[in-house]
Amino acid sequence: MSVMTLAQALNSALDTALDDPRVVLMGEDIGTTGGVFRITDGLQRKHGSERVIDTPVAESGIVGAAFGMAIAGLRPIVEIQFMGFSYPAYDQVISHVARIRSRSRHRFTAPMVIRLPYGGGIGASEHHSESTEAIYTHIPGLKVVVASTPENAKGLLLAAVDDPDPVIFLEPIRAYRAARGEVPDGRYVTPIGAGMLEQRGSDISLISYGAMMRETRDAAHRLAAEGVSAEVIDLRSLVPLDADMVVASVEKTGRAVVIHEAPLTGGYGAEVVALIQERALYSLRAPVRRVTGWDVSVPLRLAERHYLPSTGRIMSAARDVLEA
Amino acid sequence: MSVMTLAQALNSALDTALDDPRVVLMGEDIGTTGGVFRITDGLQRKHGSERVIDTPVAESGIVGAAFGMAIAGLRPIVEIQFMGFSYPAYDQVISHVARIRSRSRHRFTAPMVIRLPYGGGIGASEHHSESTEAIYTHIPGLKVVVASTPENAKGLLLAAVDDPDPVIFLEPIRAYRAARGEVPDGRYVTPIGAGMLEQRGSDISLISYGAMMRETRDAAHRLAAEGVSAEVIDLRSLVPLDADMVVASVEKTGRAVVIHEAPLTGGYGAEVVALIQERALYSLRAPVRRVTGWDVSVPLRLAERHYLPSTGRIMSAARDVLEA
Amino acid sequence: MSLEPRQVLAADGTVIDRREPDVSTLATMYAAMTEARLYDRKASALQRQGRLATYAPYEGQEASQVGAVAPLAPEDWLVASYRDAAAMHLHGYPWKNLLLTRMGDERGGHPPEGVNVTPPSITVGGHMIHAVGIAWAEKLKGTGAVALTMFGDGATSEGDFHEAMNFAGVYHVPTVFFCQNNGWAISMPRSRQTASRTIAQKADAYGLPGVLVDGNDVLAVAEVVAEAVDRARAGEGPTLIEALTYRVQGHTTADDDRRYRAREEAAGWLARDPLERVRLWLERHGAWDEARQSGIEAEASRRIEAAVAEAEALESLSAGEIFDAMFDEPTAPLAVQRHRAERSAR
Amino acid sequence: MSLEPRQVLAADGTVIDRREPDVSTLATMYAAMTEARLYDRKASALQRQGRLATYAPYEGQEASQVGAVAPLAPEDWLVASYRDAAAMHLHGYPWKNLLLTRMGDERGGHPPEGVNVTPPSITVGGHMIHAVGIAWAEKLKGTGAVALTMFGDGATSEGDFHEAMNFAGVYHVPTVFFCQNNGWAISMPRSRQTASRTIAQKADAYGLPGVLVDGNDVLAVAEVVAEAVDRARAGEGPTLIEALTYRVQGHTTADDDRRYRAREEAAGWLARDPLERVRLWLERHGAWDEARQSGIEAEASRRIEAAVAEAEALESLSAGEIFDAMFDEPTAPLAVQRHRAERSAR
Ligand SMILES: Cc1ncc(C[n+]2csc(CCOP(=O)(O)OP(=O)(O)O)c2C)c(N)n1
Ligand SMILES: Cc1ncc(C[n+]2csc(CCOP(=O)(O)OP(=O)(O)O)c2C)c(N)n1
Ligand SMILES: [Mg+2]
Ligand SMILES: [Mg+2]
Repeated sequence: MSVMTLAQALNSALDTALDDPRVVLMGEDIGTTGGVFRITDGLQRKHGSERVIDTPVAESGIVGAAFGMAIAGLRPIVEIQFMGFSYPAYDQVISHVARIRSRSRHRFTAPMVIRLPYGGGIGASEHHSESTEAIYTHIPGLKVVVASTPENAKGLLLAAVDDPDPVIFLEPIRAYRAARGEVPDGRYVTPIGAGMLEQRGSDISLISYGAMMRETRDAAHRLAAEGVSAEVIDLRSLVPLDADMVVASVEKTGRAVVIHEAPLTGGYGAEVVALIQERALYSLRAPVRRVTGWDVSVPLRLAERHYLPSTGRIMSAARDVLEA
Repeated sequence: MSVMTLAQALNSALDTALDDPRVVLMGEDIGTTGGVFRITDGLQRKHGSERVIDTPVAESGIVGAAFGMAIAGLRPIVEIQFMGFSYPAYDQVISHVARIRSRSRHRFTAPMVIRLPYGGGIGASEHHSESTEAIYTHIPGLKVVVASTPENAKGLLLAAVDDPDPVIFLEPIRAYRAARGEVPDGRYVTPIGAGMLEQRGSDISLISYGAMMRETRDAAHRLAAEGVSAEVIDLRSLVPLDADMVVASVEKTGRAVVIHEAPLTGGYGAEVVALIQERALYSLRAPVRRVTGWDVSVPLRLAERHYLPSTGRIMSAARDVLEA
Repeated sequence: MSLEPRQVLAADGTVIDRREPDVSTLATMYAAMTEARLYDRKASALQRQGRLATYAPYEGQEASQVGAVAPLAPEDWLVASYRDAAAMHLHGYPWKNLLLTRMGDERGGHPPEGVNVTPPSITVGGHMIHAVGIAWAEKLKGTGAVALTMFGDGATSEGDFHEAMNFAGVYHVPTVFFCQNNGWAISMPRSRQTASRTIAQKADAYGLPGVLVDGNDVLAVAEVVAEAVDRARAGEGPTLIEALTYRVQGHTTADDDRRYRAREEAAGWLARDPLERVRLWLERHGAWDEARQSGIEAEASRRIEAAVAEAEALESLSAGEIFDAMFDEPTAPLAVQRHRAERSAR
Repeated sequence: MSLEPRQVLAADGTVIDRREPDVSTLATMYAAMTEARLYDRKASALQRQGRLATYAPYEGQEASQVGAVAPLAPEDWLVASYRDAAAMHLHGYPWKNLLLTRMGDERGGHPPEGVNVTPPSITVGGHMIHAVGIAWAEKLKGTGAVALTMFGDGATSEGDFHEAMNFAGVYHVPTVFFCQNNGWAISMPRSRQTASRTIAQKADAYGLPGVLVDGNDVLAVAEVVAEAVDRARAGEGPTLIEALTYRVQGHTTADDDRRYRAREEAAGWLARDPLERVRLWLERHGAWDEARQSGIEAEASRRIEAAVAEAEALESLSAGEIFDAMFDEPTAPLAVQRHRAERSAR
């Protein structure tokens, strides 16, 4: 065990993953400079520039080449500099990466990981604060996971590398250095497909993932001070979703708030709400509320605070749900 | 009024739109050959190859160039040959087309239409049966509409061309020739943002759009024979959604089935269900059911029937909801 | 880069400035091209009978396809497109699989183990970079295997072509880029696809050699590919080859090419038929007569018909089976959906 | 295409093989470059003080930016990137707007009406094709306006560069592609970005002329751009220009370039400073002295400081206002969200 930031935990996971000679890392500026967020710091020096590969500025090329490598037996881990730059590679992901197993009926597979630093809260430039997980969770053939703590960041990343299928791996930029915690040494995995019941409660379920877990935990904490017992779920895995955990929680509490920073319309929260109403409608004592980003382009630094769900917004949604 | 197929109605709409000298058409094979579906048949001969432009095979280039034209005052209408080939242009759409108004605070705008033939049911090759509207409905700054009849195809397309903002225009491939009906001559618009209450009913709301309207109407018809009074809504406009129409219907019927052919997880249906439970939970007498494609790559011709929602599946979901 | 396409065998069946080729090599290539043509006709016929969905004929491109693949070793990779059935077959992808895909059965995409041929790319442009990644992996693994990717003139307009060529150049991977310039991309003539005089010259933008070859001359094609493969295997990096050929039929069986091109154009190319010149040469060298022709055709037809029968004998995927190849193991939500789908199929 | 970059004014301030330039032209360019450098320093300083978010300095690239834009007519378009503040300013985009964007205020993206400059592209590669579309529209409208797009060496690796160049070639639109090859894309040196010797030679892949120019020589840059603009305006099509220059600072104020390059490399380039050679020439022609320098700097600083004050005086967007530029008129769902957002901001 060591205390690490989320960024350090990812670095440790990648270093561990590179023990497997099939693993290669690819991305813009990941080598000499260790990536814009230093997640790959020191790895090129340690594992060589043939396995920790600095690439030209060409996201489709990176993902497409990694896909070819995966077909030929390697286990590439791709870093896209920011989620907002993953779109040029969208065709490669949806038309090829996600589909090769089904189109070849298991003959060819793409065991690869695409790491996407995502989300706002650091006052970044345009396109640098995107949270478009919903355009990936809708693609059949992909798994999509989101780290939220140093511990699960390492465990989920190692699970993703082990997975025989392609995994989209979301890393909350805002938590890279802000989240610190105990991280086991060496290799371990956090299973994909299992949510994390972070806190038991009986009055309301607060369901979120990734960067928004901070505000979610915060809200639960402050609601406790008001005498509200909130159950807190970190989904961690969006595809496949731990539906049973979500349903069991809402069956117990009868009330829920789903939180993410992506825009409201068609965000992943809609799927969670749909699931709850399909399987736990009769337990619901009030409409599930979604606390999300708005249907606008993420504002730049000066107005970003109006966009990102705050602890206050979560609390007031929770109060509305509790009072309904 | 003339009786036309949906394909002919679109051709008529484009011909009418070209009366405006700012309108240009762009796409692969839309000129000499009139497009793979013949939607632009005869338009290059009539309006010239400077305004009905055959392009190289480069979707990002097509959309990006059209975007530049729109900024400079034209009104481009782009045809992407199949929705499954729109992904190479996804970055242009999300990073530029959808965003220019907000990033320039109204100084520059992109009044353009992107036409996407979509959906299965014709036993097409891989990638030719996609229904990924959800990756567009989630992007702030876009409007997304879906034609389902010859009449609304023409009216919505003319509305889209008039719209001062970018519109993603979905055309159900399966209905191109199968759907026939009366179409007004000349110019008229079907307003974007307004759903169509196709059939009043009191027992259950069947909510769908596009190609699936056929099975939806069919199911309503056959349910009527069983004594069930189904209300049928054609959403037509996914963004903005006519939320009031949906909510009013479910408040009345207390039961609903949402139908689309896109995969279940994170499909547009999730948003409709989330909306219903947010605004009409207390009216719900049973969980809303989604009848959708499965979370698999659309199967090829021989197994496609196992994938696409059938009238039977809609009816049995409706019966489940009615009996719940 | 020369603007004159490499030629070995002229349209009249005479060898240009060169040692005469080996009879048995050419006889083998002729047999392969003959089988390819028979398959192409059979597939078109099956489509007309409604037994295939659509089909993309390659008539006129047999020399390009056979010549491109002939120099490959079995462990080398082929990453090709919807129109490359002949090449794929020759590198080990069974006719049966090619037919299955065209019938609309996913199992077509599963060639036997050991056959290093990916399922045909249906999207245009996206697959070339896969050949870069594959070749790169083989280079890292030190196997000596190379990857050859086939694509059309239209495909060179996609951004992914550029990124693939650029990566290949930067990382010096053993990839051979083989462009079949058949003059058309559906209804767009090559001249409207790009303003460069040739496709081959695009190689210079990536620091690679570009080669122009007569794509109807199987010997010339095999020769330039062999050189490129040798270079790649020797660690000397990638090559772009442009094979000049012609799409004699419509784009697919669903396309009516009379809408956009004159019949005469095709007529001109038919005179440069890739099979005929080889037949003439073989005949002149005593290695062709009607009887041998019938023998080759009978052999080929037998294999093709057997493949058709096998493909058609297969029962199509059940409702449950469409869920079975999404992941190594079905996820929990998929298992639920599978169950529902099976129920409603009943 | 020549591999020798075009030069007019050598690093020592002497004119090469040419008529001496016009004093007032060069004095104007010198003033513009001086203002550009002051802005660059000011912006970096503001960032260090936390008054800007991040900033991408262009020190060393002033000649490229000023030279690229000098030949444009007011109605011509400029479609540039995050590092091109100097060029954008010179074509009419106010310093205030550039500062606002860097402060994190969307209103920076709204230059005054009549200024044909799009907001800086933050994504790499995607904007070049916009300049193709814009130029194409102007061509269809018959206005005679051209579009110039600026991008880096790294941007040439994106597929969108390829598609933009190819469209420009096919449709012969009046677009000038201006690549500032500053040697680096964040930490990737030009040599690892592409295996082609030059960026300029990539033009040949699209049937366009490619031109190499000393990007630190404002006269040479202005000359090659003027030629390209003239050709474009005369209907002779697009041109690709590669300006060889150097990114003297880190990629942005958030980047530590000591992680990936040696200080000496920058030192070599500093000796080829784009301002110094002009100053030397002006001095030699009696058009520069310390007093004039102070005058230029005082003028420029006044303008820059005024822009800073104006930008900082603006109140940031309210919760409601972030909804106000998504559509021409807010949709019903957005109006609901706006209301909620305002309520929770209270
Ligand atoms: C990304 C994408 N865009 C468009 C299409 C539709 N399409 C199929 S084949 C084709 C033309 C390709 O021409 P070329 O590359 O020359 O190959 P050929 O058909 O001549 O063999 C087009 C546009 C596609 N399959 N994929
Ligand atoms: C699509 C995309 N990918 C990656 C990035 C991250 N990024 C920003 S600038 C840059 C390097 C660009 O280098 P170059 O084009 O040479 O321009 P320069 O910064 O040198 O001016 C990268 C990779 C981006 N902004 N957009
Ligand atoms: Mg072709
Ligand atoms: Mg650069």
